[in-house]
Amino acid sequence: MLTTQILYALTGCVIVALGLRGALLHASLLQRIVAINVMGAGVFMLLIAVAYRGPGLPPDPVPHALVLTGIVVAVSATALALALVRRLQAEPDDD
Amino acid sequence: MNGFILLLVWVLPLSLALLAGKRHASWIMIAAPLPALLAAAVVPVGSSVSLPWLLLGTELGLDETGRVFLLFSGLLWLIASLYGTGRKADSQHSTRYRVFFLLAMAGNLGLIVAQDMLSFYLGFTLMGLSAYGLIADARSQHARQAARRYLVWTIAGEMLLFVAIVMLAAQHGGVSFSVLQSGTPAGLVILLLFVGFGIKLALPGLHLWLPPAYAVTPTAAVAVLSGSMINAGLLGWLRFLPFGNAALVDWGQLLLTIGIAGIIFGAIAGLLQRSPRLLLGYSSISKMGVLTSGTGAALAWPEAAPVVIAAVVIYAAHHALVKAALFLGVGLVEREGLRVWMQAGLVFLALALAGAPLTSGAFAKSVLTSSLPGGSQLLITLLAVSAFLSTLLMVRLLLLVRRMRVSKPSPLATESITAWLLLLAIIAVYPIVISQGGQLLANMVPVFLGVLVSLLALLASRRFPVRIPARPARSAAKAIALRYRRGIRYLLCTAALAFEALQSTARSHHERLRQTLQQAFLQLRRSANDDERWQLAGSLLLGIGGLLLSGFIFTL
Amino acid sequence: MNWDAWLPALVVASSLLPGLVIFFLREGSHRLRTTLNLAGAIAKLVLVAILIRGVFLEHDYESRWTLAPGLDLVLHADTLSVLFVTLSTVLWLVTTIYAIGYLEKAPHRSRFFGFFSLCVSATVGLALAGNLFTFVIFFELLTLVTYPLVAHRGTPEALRGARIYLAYTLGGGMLLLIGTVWLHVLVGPTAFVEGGILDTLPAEYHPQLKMIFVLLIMGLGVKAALVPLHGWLPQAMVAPAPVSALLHAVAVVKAGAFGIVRVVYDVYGVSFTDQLGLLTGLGIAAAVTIVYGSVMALRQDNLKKRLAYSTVSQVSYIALGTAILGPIGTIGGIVHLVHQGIMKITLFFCAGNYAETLGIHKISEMNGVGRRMPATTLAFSIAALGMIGVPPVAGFVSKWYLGLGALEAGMAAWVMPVLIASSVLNAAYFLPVLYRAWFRASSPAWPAEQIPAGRLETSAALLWPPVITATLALAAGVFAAAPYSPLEWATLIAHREYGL
Amino acid sequence: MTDAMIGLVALPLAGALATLLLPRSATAVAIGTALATSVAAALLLFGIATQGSLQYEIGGWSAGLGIALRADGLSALLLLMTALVALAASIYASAYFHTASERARFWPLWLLLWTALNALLLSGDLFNLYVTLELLGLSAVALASLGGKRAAVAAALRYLLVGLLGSMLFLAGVSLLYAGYGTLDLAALSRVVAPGPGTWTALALMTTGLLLKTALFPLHFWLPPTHASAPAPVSAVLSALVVKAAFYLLLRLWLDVFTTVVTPAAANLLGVLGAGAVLWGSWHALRAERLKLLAAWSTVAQLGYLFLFFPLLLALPSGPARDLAAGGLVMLALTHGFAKASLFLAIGVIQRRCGHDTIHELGGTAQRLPATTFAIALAGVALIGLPPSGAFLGKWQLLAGAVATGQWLWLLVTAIGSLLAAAYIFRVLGHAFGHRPYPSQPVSVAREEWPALLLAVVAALALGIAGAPVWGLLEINI
Repeated sequence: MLTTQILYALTGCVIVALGLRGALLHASLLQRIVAINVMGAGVFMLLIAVAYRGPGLPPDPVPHALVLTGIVVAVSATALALALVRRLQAEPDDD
Repeated sequence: MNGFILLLVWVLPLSLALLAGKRHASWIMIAAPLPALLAAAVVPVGSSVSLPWLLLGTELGLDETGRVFLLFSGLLWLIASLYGTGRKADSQHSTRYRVFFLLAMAGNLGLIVAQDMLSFYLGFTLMGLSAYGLIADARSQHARQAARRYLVWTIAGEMLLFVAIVMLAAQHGGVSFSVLQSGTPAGLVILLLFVGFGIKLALPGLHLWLPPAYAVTPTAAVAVLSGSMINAGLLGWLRFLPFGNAALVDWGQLLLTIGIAGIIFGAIAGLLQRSPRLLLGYSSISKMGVLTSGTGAALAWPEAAPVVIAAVVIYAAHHALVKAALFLGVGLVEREGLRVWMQAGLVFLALALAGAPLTSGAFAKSVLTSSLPGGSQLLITLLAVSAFLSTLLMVRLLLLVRRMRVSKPSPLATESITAWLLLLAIIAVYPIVISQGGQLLANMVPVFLGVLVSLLALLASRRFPVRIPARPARSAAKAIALRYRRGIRYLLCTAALAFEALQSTARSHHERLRQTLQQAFLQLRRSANDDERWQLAGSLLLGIGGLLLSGFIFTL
Repeated sequence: MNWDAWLPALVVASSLLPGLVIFFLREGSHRLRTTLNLAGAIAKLVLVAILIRGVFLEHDYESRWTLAPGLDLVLHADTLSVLFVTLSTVLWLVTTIYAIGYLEKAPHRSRFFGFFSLCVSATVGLALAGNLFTFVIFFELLTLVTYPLVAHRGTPEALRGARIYLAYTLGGGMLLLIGTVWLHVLVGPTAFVEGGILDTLPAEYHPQLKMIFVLLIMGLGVKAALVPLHGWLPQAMVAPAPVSALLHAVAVVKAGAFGIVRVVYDVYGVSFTDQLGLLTGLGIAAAVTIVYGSVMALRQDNLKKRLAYSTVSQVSYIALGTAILGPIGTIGGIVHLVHQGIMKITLFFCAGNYAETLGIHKISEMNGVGRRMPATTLAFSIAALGMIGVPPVAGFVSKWYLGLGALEAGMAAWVMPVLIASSVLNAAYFLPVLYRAWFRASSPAWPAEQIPAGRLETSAALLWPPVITATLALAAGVFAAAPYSPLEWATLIAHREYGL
Repeated sequence: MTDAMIGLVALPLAGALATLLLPRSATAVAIGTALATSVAAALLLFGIATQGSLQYEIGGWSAGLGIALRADGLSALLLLMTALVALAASIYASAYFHTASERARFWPLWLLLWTALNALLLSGDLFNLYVTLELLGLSAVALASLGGKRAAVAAALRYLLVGLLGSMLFLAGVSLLYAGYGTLDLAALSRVVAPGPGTWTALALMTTGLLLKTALFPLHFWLPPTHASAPAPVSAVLSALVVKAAFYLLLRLWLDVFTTVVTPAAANLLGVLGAGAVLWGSWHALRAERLKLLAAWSTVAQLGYLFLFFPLLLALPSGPARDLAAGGLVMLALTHGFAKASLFLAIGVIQRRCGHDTIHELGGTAQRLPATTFAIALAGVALIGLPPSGAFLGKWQLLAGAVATGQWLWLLVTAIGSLLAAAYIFRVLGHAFGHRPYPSQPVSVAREEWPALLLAVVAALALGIAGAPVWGLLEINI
């Protein structure tokens, strides 16, 4: 049913916006990283909504593939980010 | 062969100048002017040679005027060289002096045989600039000032001549003298020629360089300076001006007037001098007045031009020889003090310059007067007056010479004496050889009058002594010269200051601009901490995205 | 292989390759470096001799290499380029000898001679440039390779001078580049053709063409030191003497002047330029520069500074000649390209000799130097008199033709006074120097006597170059009318230019 | 030739794994891989020049879910540049990193980065592009953090977050496109895209994201600290290649795919930002105290020039004039790649030998490190855009385009930018030429100095003198 798709899409957009706001405004690194993940989630919802092809029809695989890849990337990126944060806190102030 | 000799006339002195070291100096000096005499003797009039590869194409040749000039100039240079070699003991008499002497010689003789404007100009410049070296030779304060003044005037003259020559070349499409006689040159050109050569001829007003220069130059050099080089100006007129052209009559009158002014001014100024050299200098100015007015007459009466010119040339030759001889004589006195034989010689020369009968002066005078056409009675009388005046001058000269005191007499070299006596002999003999009957008896009256008047004056001054004012002429000259120099310097300084002001303002503006910019950017550069950066960046990001979107939507 | 298509390239390469090799030589290998330098210089001389003959017989030499679609690097030999090439080649040979003597035991010789050769290569390339694009390339290259030479000493003032030099020349280069691109967009590749190529354009282009002309002349004017773009020249004289000599006589300043000649004659065409009403402006700029430079020179006590300002003045004779319509003025301008080079290089050699031998840098220190160094001072005197325009030195010939040309073009009213004023000023700032050198008694001790007077007054490598160039300057005047003299060649150029 | 394409992706990937598995002989393996990859790149370019553009579908899967490799003149050129720069940097790095642990950490990431770059340049649909973009970003961040110092880590972290933000925006745009047209294949898209709210938004999002990644003024704030604090070879590749990747993507989108959508107004916006980048970046480079900062800021400025081309290319009618301008753009990008890499490597040498890279203490460098100074000078010539560098030809086309389309502002900006560039380059050289009393023998460290020098020679001479074929190659596109 069409409205669900739109609902999903709009929610996605809202989440993206929230994530963006968080990423830009939050001071602490951790919050920023999380915010960017939130933003990613929004984009993924958007894609899921895109993948919907109407009742009874199987959803389009391509967006799903996109989402999956996106999640993988997001996870690894987050990992890297957290690692860097750790090092940042470990390193003594050298300047 | 003739061409070769003509070439040699100036090439020999020039090339000898390169090896005018101490060794064989005297031989070099004496050999240098010989080709000129040789040319004057053997080269037939009218023979010429053209060297298209030299400069912008050079023509050499010999005509009547050239021959006479070559004769007396060569002679004077020879005598001067001989006289000069007598001073070899003298330390300051350096290689430098010889080099400049030979260069001046090359220039002087070269311009005589030159048959095109450029090579004439070349010789004229070479002579003019090298003469500086001769005047500045004595390293005294006076010598330096005199030399500098001479140089300023000479360069000014050469610049004017350059313009004149360029304009003539543009008018006639050629530089050979042969083309100049056709057509009337522009008034500006004539004016430039008058002034340009007039400086060399020391016309009244343009003479300021002459007296001080004559006062300081070594004797041998001043002899050629006053005898031969000064006449280059005359030759310039004879070469450049189209005589026999009715359109130039007024210019002739002008020149005539200037000449007369020169005659009188020179004589009077000369009478007020105390040093023989200065007196002789002013007498030269007066005599050049004669030549000038003669040239003026040649322009003013075109039909009579050839005769007048010939006469003027002869007069020039006479004056050159006698004046040179006088300077050499004075030079002898300066060295060793007055001797009887010197005095005798000087008296004879004085008479000759005054134009007393039986001397070359009388001969030249009569030739000149007889050459003048009927219309020029005034000029003829003035010539008589000039003879009278120069008689006065000469008497005064003799008195001054008597009064001369020599601080440390030094023995004379035989060469110098020989040179002088040789010149005396020539002066004594040549008029008798070439003059026709009666010419030698001219000037009886004015000279006699002159002697009489001066004797009276002498007696009077014995009775009631009067002080002669201290050289008003010279001080006036100095004052004028100073004013000229100040004027020029002032102009230059103001120009320079203006430029500086311009530069400094520009620099200050630039500096201010730079500082303000720097301030502005420093303001911008104050980097905020990370969060603010992020927020700024974020807003920029959104802004750009929005702008892009609108850019796509609202196509301009 | 096609010889004609290679000769111009070879002429450039004959100095380029030695230069590149020299960079990699060790400081110590003095002999090898010297051999390379001289070999290159002589090879270039030979090649140029062939070139001269060929061009005289209207042979067509052209090397072409495409850099981008529609942008060809063209080296082409015509009369004008050959004149400039010959000048730079001959003077390069002399200057190299001088530099070898001058830099004995100085540091960084490999670097110096490397850039020195590159500098000449750039100059020659610029001379042979067959279109404006190529010209711009070599023009910029020249700027680049001269910078290390100016900065060579590494002292703060040397660096400062180099910086100023760079600021000016790069700015000028940018203007030139913009003008060239603009022209290129309008008319496509602008090859140098005698008589110009633009007069066929319709009238609506003329305003643009005027602006382009101004851009080009301003760009070139920086190097040619036209007032007020001359500021770098007096600063750049901190360079070592051989560099200043080359800079003032052949390389940089001359490149600007040469460019102006090229643009006026072979891009716009002189009559078309006049038709656009641009010649007068150029002439006035030149006139102002001539007088300004002389006035400034009058006020310098530092010898090299005085010479530098004299260059500012003298080089504008070329621009002046260019601004005078008619073959004779053209001859005057072009022949001065050569004459000024020979005379000015002599002057700088002599200045270098005084500095190297006796430590004299100021004119006030030159009293009586004529006795100590007669040959050098004689060379100096000849060149100085030539600058004044005293016959029979080369300078007189230039002055003569400029004056004559001005009269024929009816511009005498303002050209002649400028010429006279300049001559007088030249006399005013050169003759006192000669007076000091010859007539003043020498001071008891020289500022810093480095080379004692042996059989020669200074080391031979320093002495001969100025003597040779002074002789050339004299010969160029005395034998001006002889075949293959600069004057004859300039006449040939002018005749081809005006199709006479 | 398709083998070459596969090799370009497979070789560095394999190399990365190999170096990961046997860290002891990592260097040797890496150098071998680098050589092989470079050969592949050269072969590909040759193949394209001879046979035209290439396409290959991995495993026969058609575009959509399948991965397709495409190569045309543009990508081949960039691939070759990548290969040469990376090769030089690898050789340099083999001498740069001393400890085994450093090497063990460096090489795998390094080769991974290279893989990502090649894949990005070869892939022809948005999906793969997104993936490669992310891969590139992650490996770049990891490498940048190798500097070790706190500053480096902080910079790397910021770089990471920016990168993520950018790719998120990109991904959002991609999803919108897919919603609109149901395909991600660039070629297919270019046939179907039509202006409309969806497309506009999508393009705006993607462009913004890529602008962020390519650090166009005023989104450049992250670049200078990152590039200035990374190890020398890393900075070289970051400045020369990584930012170019994002730019390449923009170029593709704007000029090949969305030709019907993009508008002069939007292009002018990019132009204005580019102008800002040129002036702002050059000015900061001029005022930088440290060499690496100078180089980083100069990257900001140089990217600006590339964006100046957008309004010109849109204004010019498609035809020879447009092709010339496009060629100029590519030529400028290539030259900058080589020159900037060489500059960073040379700076690395100085930093190692003199222990600092403070500009006003460089006196005597010309005496101690002649080759390196020469490299800096040549690279500088290329950055200023003086002949005979390739950048000169590029700027010539830029100016010509500006004149031809009457957009004088870009001409002015280019002129000022070039003069500023000259100012900051010669500021360095001036100090380097400065005399130092201390007796300093010229040192030469071949493996560190030659790569820089050779890259500089390519930038300042080879590209300019033998660069004409570039225009020909760009005629070849899919």
